[in-house]
Amino acid sequence: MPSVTDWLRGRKRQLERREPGLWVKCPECSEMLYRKDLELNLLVCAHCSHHFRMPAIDRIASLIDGEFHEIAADLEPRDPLNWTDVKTYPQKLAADREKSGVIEAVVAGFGSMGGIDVGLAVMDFFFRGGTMGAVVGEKIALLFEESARRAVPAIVCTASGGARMEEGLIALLQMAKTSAALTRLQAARLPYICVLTDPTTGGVSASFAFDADIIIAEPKAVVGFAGRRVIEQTIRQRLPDGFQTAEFLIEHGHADLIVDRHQLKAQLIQVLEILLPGARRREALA
Amino acid sequence: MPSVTDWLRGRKRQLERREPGLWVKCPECSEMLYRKDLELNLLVCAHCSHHFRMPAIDRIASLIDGEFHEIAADLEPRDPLNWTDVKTYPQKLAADREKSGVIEAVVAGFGSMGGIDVGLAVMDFFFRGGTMGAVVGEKIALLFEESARRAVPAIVCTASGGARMEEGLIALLQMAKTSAALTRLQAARLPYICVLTDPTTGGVSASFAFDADIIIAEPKAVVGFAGRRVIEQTIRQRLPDGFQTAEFLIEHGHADLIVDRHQLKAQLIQVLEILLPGARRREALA
Amino acid sequence: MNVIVEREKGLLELEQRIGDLKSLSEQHPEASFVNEIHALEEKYASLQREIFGNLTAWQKVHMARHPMRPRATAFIAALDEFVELHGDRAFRDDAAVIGGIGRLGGRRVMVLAQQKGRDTKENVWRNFGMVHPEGYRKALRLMRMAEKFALPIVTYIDTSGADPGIGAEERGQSEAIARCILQLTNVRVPVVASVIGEGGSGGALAFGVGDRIIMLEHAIFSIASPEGCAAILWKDASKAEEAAARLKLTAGDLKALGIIDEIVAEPLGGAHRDVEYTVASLLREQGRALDVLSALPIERVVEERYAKYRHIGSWQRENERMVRGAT
Amino acid sequence: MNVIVEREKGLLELEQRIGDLKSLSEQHPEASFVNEIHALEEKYASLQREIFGNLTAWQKVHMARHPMRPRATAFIAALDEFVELHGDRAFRDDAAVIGGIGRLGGRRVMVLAQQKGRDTKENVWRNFGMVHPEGYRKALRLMRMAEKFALPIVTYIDTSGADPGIGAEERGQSEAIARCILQLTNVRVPVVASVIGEGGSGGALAFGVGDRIIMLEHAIFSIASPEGCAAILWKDASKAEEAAARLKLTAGDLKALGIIDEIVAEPLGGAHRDVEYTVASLLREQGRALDVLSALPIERVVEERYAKYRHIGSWQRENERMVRGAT
Ligand SMILES: [Zn+2]
Ligand SMILES: [Zn+2]
Repeated sequence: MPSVTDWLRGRKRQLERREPGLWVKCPECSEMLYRKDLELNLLVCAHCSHHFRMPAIDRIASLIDGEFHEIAADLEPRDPLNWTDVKTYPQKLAADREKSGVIEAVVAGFGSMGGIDVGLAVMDFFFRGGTMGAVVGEKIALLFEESARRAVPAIVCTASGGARMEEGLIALLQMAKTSAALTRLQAARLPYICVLTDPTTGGVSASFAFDADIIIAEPKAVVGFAGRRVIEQTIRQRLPDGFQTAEFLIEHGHADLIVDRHQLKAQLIQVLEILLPGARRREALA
Repeated sequence: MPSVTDWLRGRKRQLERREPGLWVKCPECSEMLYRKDLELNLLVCAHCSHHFRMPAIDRIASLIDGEFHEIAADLEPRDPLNWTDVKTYPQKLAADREKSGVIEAVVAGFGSMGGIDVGLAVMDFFFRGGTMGAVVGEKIALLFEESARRAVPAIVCTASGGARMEEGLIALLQMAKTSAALTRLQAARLPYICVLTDPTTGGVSASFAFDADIIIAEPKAVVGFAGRRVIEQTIRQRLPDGFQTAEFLIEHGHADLIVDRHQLKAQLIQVLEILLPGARRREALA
Repeated sequence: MNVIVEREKGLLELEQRIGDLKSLSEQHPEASFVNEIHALEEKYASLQREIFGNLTAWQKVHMARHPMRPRATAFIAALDEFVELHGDRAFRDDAAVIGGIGRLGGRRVMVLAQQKGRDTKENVWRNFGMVHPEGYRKALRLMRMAEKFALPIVTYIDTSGADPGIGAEERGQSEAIARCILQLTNVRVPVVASVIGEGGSGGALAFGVGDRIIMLEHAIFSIASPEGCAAILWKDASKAEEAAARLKLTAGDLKALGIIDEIVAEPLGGAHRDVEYTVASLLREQGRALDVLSALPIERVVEERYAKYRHIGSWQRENERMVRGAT
Repeated sequence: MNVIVEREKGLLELEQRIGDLKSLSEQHPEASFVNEIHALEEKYASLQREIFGNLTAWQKVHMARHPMRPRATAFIAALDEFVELHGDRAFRDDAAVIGGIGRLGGRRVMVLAQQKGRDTKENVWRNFGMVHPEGYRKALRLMRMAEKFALPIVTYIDTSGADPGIGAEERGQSEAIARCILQLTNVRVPVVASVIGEGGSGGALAFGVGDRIIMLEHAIFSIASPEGCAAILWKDASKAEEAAARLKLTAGDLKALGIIDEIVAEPLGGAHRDVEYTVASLLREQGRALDVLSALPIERVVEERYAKYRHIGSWQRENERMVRGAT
């Protein structure tokens, strides 16, 4: 695996506390997997190729050549609605910071990929189910604006349950904020690639995710607007297997290609090299 | 009915020879209609509202306020493939000139409509089934280019069996020629309205007809790419009633609105007045 | 059951009695019912103030969903002119969306509206105002047409949200909504969006991005339905009333949060009690907004729209939290 | 029955006999079959010249439809790089169209190809190369992407025409074809179109508008299938052979008419007799065309494309006909 910055290493150490078990059971094939092996295999089951959900930090490490310069790293949500349900919103945020090792549901920044400078944002489903509030919206918007300013392509790996309930309409409006910022990147004719990972639904899927020039999905990732349970309750019938999976997206024309996690970095580099007239490459560090 | 230019009157006299019968049977309701009444009623059956196919000259008279300045009036096809089937191509053309009173399957020109200057082209199904060869392509292309030059909207009333077989690939390529010319009108942000009349199929439907900003269809007009018989032979079953009609187009999202022939002029004027920021109107003559 | 319809029952009874008494007094001019009528009318007015004077969020949710609430068609019918334009040019004409060109108080406009039905038959046809992908795509086509012909866009929002069905997912409602939002964020004509009933989730936002966001007094605009929100957060849909209060989905709450620009007052008892008044009020407000926006260069309008959306939502720095000791 | 496949039978028999004789002579080096082999080879060569030396239009129609003819995939496989991009983003991914980005001899390109199947199963999947509306819409999406990223467009045409089915009409194939043609007429990147097999009707033209039109020697490009044309004009499909001759659908005819730019020679016997050679020849020609076009400012390329299509088809004035006395 490529080297990561000190910052990432620090975060990674934090993460190592999160699940102490040595063995993990594959939910797809029920094989018992040794955690260290699983992580070395990019969280893909060696037996059945099941793609486990990947923390943002691991994803970044798997894609970026070397250093990753995070932007807006210290942004945290306020509590605009003074939200309480079973817990207060700040309590929930604190718990998720502890659990996930990240301080919000997206990590954004700049680095190089096969020597090509890129902007990269990775959502983290382990923080509030990857939901989008003002901070996620801000970081995604900054990524687009700053990528346009630097004249580099942007890549976003999504994983999200949608807009974050605890921030109400403000969260919903992040769909408009991120879209607005995306128009800056589009005006500069810079590529924007979205990598849909499991799961991507609601307000994230219905905004910047599906506005990408090229849409890549991870195998079997569930992607859609309405959640499976909501649909089943509404239509009062069980949905067919494979509904809203990456393969379903391809069949119905909504994604460009499905890429195995092991090929993802190489595939992104290949696409960028073709799309960028004279790919601004630095000396490859990978 | 509004007055027409001398040119149109002359052509109209020619036309009066074409079907000498005083009475016409409505193909929809079988009512016997007095020809003069039918023509005064814009070739719409007074009993069942069936819209008879309308010669280009009658259509122009029904839409244009007063004078109509025809362009490229004297263009006639050559015979690029030296075509012969049961007759030679020039023989067929001569017969159709005699029968229809027009010298090609489209009449194009400029005039005003409720005081708004417009470019107008009307196809005539009675000339070679409204098929498009080099001359039809040329006139439509000229209409778009000249409308752009004069900064006026363009309206085309289609009626066509498609590209004209006797001119081979040259006829097919008129789809590209007319489309190319249309881009001039689009670049000038001038409205282009297409009125689909019965029947509009093949190369005309698959080029400038469906590229319009606003698509109006006459009631029950048959519009599609493949002909009904061809589809039935291929799929070996009878097509449902109403297939490829104007109402089918609306249901499936392909047309903006269905307008009765009696309302067509008023509807076109209303749409143009809204679309054009300060509709360039002359003193209304209608 | 709609809680507003429930509460209206007493009022409607009183109305009936007043009406009966009035016709009785006309038939029998010798007998005087003036006092009785007056007393009933006072009772009616006070009951009305009691019921509607200070609606809770939950009550407003039900007002927004009231079966008699004016639909988009009521507002469209009040335009000077309107030509409906159909179809997405690809798959189907979605009756949950009404789009077309027209004039609002003389001003050329492109109208995009979400339309619920009035009865079961119309609701089936209109899919209860839940827009299908082809409805968003029709809207997108018309947004582009509006830009081409410099027609300001006026939207009417009234939907419980996107369609939770198989076909809508198969045909990509995520993409369809995303494209509408993207287009509205930088379409080069003024956009005035109005929430007239329910403004639910991404389905509403697809028509709800603009230079001025206007809400009718009892309309709601929400990230999710209170029922859906309660089911997710409390795993208990019966907490919907609490969710409604917490979600800050009323026009007043959203104006206070700086998210919407104007509130148009409804008659006491709700828009359906005086449709003509409500329609005229909203159209007047839309016209005012259009006049202000049309007086500005379009570059400035689009820039200000960018700035507005770019700054929605605030945050703190990690160390601020640390210092304050909040967790 | 394919008339080329029929005529090939004698050749394939001879090939077999030569092969048998050669292996026999390897097994029995003592016996000399040199003369026999030589005679058979001479016979083979002369038969081949006889059969393929001067194909009629009708024979070329069948060559273009030959079941072993290389498909678009054969050419795509010879690119340096290719990343297939799927879907129209609205309804379905159409397997009759293969689109994607890649490199042709080092040059960045957007590839749009019509793909027939090789066997029944693939043909069902590919709909025999008949593109559905969503296939054209996928192509349209990729044309726009090509423009955005300044990728020259390379197309491969191989279709009997648009799909004559219910779904294709329901989903608006007229509109879908029209949009592709419109886009290609003014897309701001070079477009090099190649007819590799059947170029049938509007379905072919949707991929067939460009700065350079190249045809393989035995490909056809026609307003309609000869069978369809005969059915329409003679009311007799058996006149297809005559129609084929009259329609001027061969590469040679179309070059003479000034409608296409280049003809790429096929091996004697047709492209399928030496796929590698055919593929290399076409790719070389495409590369040459791309180099010429890429050296020009794009404004000039688009202007020249406009001028070219604007001037296709000639006419006479009414009085010219009168003077000549033609009727
Ligand atoms: Zn497994
Ligand atoms: Zn009748």
